[in-house]
Amino acid sequence: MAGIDIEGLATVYPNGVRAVDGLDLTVADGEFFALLGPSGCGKTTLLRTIAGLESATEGTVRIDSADVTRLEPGKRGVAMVFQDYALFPHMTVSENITYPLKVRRVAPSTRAEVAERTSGELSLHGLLERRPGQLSGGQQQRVALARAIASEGKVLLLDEPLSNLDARLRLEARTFLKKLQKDLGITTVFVTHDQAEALALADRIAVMQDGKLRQLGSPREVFARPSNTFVANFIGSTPMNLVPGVVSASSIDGRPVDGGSNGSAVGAVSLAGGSLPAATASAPAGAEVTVGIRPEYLTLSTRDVSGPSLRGSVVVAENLGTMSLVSVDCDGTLIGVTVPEEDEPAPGTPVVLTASAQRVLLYDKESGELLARQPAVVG
Amino acid sequence: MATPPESVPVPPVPGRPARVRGPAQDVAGLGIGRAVGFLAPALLLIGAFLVFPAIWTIYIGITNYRLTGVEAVSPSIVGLSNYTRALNDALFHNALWLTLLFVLGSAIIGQNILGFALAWTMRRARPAVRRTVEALVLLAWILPSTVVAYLWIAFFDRDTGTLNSILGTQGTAWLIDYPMVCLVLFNTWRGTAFSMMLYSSALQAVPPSQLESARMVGASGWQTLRDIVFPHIRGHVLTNTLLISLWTANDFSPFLLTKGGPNHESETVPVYIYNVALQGGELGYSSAISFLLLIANLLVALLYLRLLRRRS
Amino acid sequence: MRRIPPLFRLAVLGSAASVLLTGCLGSSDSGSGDQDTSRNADAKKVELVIGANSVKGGKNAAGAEFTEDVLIPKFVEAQKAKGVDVTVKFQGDGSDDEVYKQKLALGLSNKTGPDLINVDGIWVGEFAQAGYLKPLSDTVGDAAKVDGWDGWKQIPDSVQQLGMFDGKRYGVPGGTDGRVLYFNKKLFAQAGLPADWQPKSWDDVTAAGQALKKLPGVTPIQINAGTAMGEATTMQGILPLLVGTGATINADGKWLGNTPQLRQVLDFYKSIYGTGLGDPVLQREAKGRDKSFAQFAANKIGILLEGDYFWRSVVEPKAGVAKMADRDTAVGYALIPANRPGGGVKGQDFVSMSGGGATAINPNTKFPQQAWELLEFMNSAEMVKAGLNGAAKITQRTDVNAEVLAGDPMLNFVATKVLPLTQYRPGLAEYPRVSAALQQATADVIGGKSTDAAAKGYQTAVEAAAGSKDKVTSN
Amino acid sequence: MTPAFVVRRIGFYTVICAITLFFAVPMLWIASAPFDASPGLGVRWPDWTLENFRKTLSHPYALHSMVNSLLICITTAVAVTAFAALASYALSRVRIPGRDALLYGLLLLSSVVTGTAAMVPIFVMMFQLGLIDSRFGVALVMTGGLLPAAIFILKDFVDAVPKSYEESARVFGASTLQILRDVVLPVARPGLATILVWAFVNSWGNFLVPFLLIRSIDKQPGAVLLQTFTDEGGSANLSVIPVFSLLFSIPVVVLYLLVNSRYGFRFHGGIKS
Repeated sequence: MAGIDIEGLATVYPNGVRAVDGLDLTVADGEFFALLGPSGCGKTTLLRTIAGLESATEGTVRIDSADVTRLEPGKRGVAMVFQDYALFPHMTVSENITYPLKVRRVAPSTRAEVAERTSGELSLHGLLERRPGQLSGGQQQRVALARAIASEGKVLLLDEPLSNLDARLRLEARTFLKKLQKDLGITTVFVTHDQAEALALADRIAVMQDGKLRQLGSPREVFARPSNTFVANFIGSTPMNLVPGVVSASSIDGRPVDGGSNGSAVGAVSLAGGSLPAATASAPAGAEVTVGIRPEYLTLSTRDVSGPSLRGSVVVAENLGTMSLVSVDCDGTLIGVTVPEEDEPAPGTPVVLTASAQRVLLYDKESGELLARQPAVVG
Repeated sequence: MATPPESVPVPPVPGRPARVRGPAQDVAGLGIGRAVGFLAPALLLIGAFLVFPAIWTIYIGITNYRLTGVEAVSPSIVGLSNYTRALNDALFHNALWLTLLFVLGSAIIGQNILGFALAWTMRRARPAVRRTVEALVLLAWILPSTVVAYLWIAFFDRDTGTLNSILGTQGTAWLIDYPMVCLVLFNTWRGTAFSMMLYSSALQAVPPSQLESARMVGASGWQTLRDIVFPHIRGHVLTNTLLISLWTANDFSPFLLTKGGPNHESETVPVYIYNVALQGGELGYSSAISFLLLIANLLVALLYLRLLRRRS
Repeated sequence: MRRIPPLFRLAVLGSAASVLLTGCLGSSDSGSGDQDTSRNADAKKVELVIGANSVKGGKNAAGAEFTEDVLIPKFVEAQKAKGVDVTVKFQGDGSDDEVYKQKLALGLSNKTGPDLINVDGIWVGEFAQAGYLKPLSDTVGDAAKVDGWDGWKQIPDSVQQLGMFDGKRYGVPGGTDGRVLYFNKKLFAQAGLPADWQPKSWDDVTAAGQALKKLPGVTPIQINAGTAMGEATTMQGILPLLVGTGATINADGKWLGNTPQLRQVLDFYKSIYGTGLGDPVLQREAKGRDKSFAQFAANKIGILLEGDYFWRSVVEPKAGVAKMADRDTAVGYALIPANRPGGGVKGQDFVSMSGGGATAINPNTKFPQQAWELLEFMNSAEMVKAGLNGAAKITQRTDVNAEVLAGDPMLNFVATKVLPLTQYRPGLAEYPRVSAALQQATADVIGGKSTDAAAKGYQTAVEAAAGSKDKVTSN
Repeated sequence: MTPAFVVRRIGFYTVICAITLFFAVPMLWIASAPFDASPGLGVRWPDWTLENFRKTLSHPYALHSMVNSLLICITTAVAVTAFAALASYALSRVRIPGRDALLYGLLLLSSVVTGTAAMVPIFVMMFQLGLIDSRFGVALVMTGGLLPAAIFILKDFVDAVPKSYEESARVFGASTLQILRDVVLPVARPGLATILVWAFVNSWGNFLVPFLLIRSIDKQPGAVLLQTFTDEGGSANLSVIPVFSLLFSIPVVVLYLLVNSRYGFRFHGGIKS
């Protein structure tokens, strides 16, 4: 198996659009790697450039240390599953699965064995003689996967593998896919615009925007510490609160509020008519910042609390299943916060919001980049 | 079990700046060289049997060439006099006008509307009904034109014709008294299949949800067509209208029915070109008119392009 | 490979083509003038092709059958006796004359085509002008041989005109025909008209028409008009009337323009179709002539101007298109009168028009001598008679006519009474357009235009056809 | 069921019936006249006979001409389909410089009337190539005439085939030839079949080209022969024409039915620019 090294890669379309714009990336051997971003961010182009379906304008792509930048797609040792699966409608499932082998002139008997085995791995028993048109969406997806696996590529590329499935099936397929990847241990790169999918499946995620890499990290990292407001906005099923604020004090009462175990300075930032504790090492007092805090990391209380907090009244509460997303009007700014469903307050209730300092992220007001460069607290 | 092919590192190509030459850009790895090769046989045949004769036609359009007589041996260049003659030729004006009527009546209105109506109504008709109607419409389209001409001559016949039997109007010489109406009917009958098929596939692209929401808000059938369906198939309508207009304007089959008669009353431009060339033997003049028709085609196509651009 | 835009390639192809295409327009080398006329004269193996617009099972089937089944085997046999191995093929077509003509012209202009070519008499001139055909004596090379053929003596001079242009023989005429006024004796009896009717003037014709008009459901007079019938209008309508005014369509190298004679003809048309004597709708139908046949056979037309073909093949009781079982008693025929006695061309009281084909030799033939032999053979009394296959028909040869027409009073009438009066159309390249202009003029008057307006339009059209005003007479 | 609904239904079926009649009635002639003892121009309940068939089948060239028609039109249809497929694929998938101009040029050419005058250079060319009196030559000329429209229509089909099929095969290492043979060709089959029928139908009725380029009557196709069916008087021979028209229509209809039942006969449409 093999890793992928991408250096200074750019893919420019004939119309001048730089779909991939000077990218460096390394995918480790056996890693399950997600390319995440909104549509048009260049993630699919990047995948297709790795596959060789688009040709790189600049930079290199290496698979298993070999430079494949200028190789034909078929010679790169990659397997790919397309968003629409691209199952050949005139071939049976079995013919579809073994087409990559047929291309390489593998003997029919061997092909039959592979079809039998692969279909077993992917629970496609009894469907081998059907045609793609007679299969359900989930079955089609598994046939496409089976075909990719049967081709024995060193790297598996998946373009939006779950987007063509309905919601319920998607969860099932997600679990299936993750297990399959772990079982096979094949280096896998997949493209998705669904952050939840990326968080759930990937070992590491590359978040892209406008052809550039915006953040690279484990699902936890990109969730808990988005390195810029773009990623902050994009990741998470409930949107992160991003509110203008001012660093009001470099410390509170001269001591760390809590969790300041690494010794970084903890100060406060004032926003929305109140203030919250924050790691302010990289921001002097009086600096204008964008304060980012996930609704999940805010604590809601109906009683008064000491220390930096936000005060407001409940506007509306949305049920998220076991949790509720409560919108609180804090001095004209709406702040979202999640609470267990049994704690859901009635609209109009005055509430107090608090958070721990390392959950409160400060972003540069202009560039939107994360200010505090301290290492992540979570691990 | 075969092993995947080894990746071979490729040494960088020296002296090639910015753009690195990768695998072929197109989806099948054809490359421009082979693509041109794919085009070559078709272009060769088109060049030999359409472009070359067309250029030749343009050339003899400025001569007084004839197939027989003195001008056959020594044709002389007469400049643009064939064109100035066309501008003052009442019969050519007549032919242009009739062609316009023919295109307007049979293509733009007849085939277009009937074709769309069929495509629209047959969507939800019972399969048996749909198959029967579609088969008939298509049959009218695929029968050889020589055969079709006999069918319609029989249909319109003055004495024993089917139309007269149906209407009880024995003795009405439809092809003589109403030649253009007959031709419009005939060509609508003949060509509706194309529009029907094209619109059928176009209508499949209209999201059913939008049609349903139109019904929910109580839009009438016409409002639904205008507000929901038409915007979706506007491109198809344009393409279809262009194609059938061009085909109809250049259609020679009116000749088989009326030979342009009576007294030039159904002599559309292609029929006029034929009559000038064959009956009159004036290949030079007929070529000049052919070229004028080609220019008219070009103008229509350009207009179409403009309309299509405005859409996007 | 270097990228060459396809459009550029097209342009190259196009410019190459335009060099080529100048070669398509009439070459200055006008044929085989410099070829050795005695080429292959002694060949022992000879191949000849006869081309005609006739085909078995279709158009003019009888002609094709005769050529393939009788003429060719007999000729091959005769040549075999002389030790020559001849293969003769028949290349039959069966389409509209204009299309057939185009096909011949395409072949001839490329110096190919059948060795013996059947052409309409009126094409001889334009084919000769184009250099497609040569005088027979040039092609065969031996004037004495051609002019010395004894067959010429049997072909009346007026009929020989069919194969001639500029006083030279380009082909040997086939059969000919003549035009008369047919009338339905049954209708005449009902209208109180005589069974041996012979009008002396146009007024006599209209008078008979007025009498017939009283019969219900009867079209009194059918004289072809309009553009739909094409040449049938000219031959069975305008020209027989025109020669009845003393004029011919082309005289002394000039075409007849807007003249009193032409206006008389147009006035006559107007008097027939404007007063309900004729059926103006029939004139406009593409199949109007066939309809007129059927109506005559159904006793619905009183008087019809037609050629002898109408007698032989249309109302013929057994095999006609519109059979009339009682043809011999019910159909009368009369000479076409001039507009007034003595008013016809050459001061004649009665007039007619004739037409017919001729067979010419392709100047590019490989075997000019053998082609001439075949042409002679084809027009020998024996073959001409055989070609009739028992039918009565007016042939080019007087000796054959005398023999075969004896039993048919009508055809005998044409051969003896009409042919001496008859006129032929000029075989000039401009003729088809002049003819079209004439048809147009009749269409105009029937359509309601005044005679003067129609005649003026005709004048313009003829000038355009002739190429200059000087070539048209008008007053 | 509301009354309005019933009225609408009745109206709907009335319109359908009217349209059906409009398309069906003119065709009745070819269904009745061939079997009528005295066929005329007009539809009536035939005076049943098969005599016309006997006459037509014993015609010296009738069956021959059908074979010629088949030879010419199958060659034409196959050539048009093959060349148009290659060209439209290249045009659809490869960004050839000047592609759009070429496409619109083709569109214009698809309707251009070169007409009678154009037959002169074509004749000269075929004569120089030695292809006069050759059925192959006729097929070649017809192919050239039908190609532009065929390419145009077929390109629409190819445009509608998802590119991922080819990309997928390519990623699995298939060569261009393998992609075309294993994936593109089978997927494009309905479009190719449609073009095949279209080209066949269009060449089947062509009269002028074979007439002028073929000399021997025994090589002429049915469309030419149909024009020669006149009786001695030069009028249309109605005992042969209806039967021959019927026989002449059969191959076209059969081919259509075959293709339609296998692939569905249809067009896409809409020029994607």
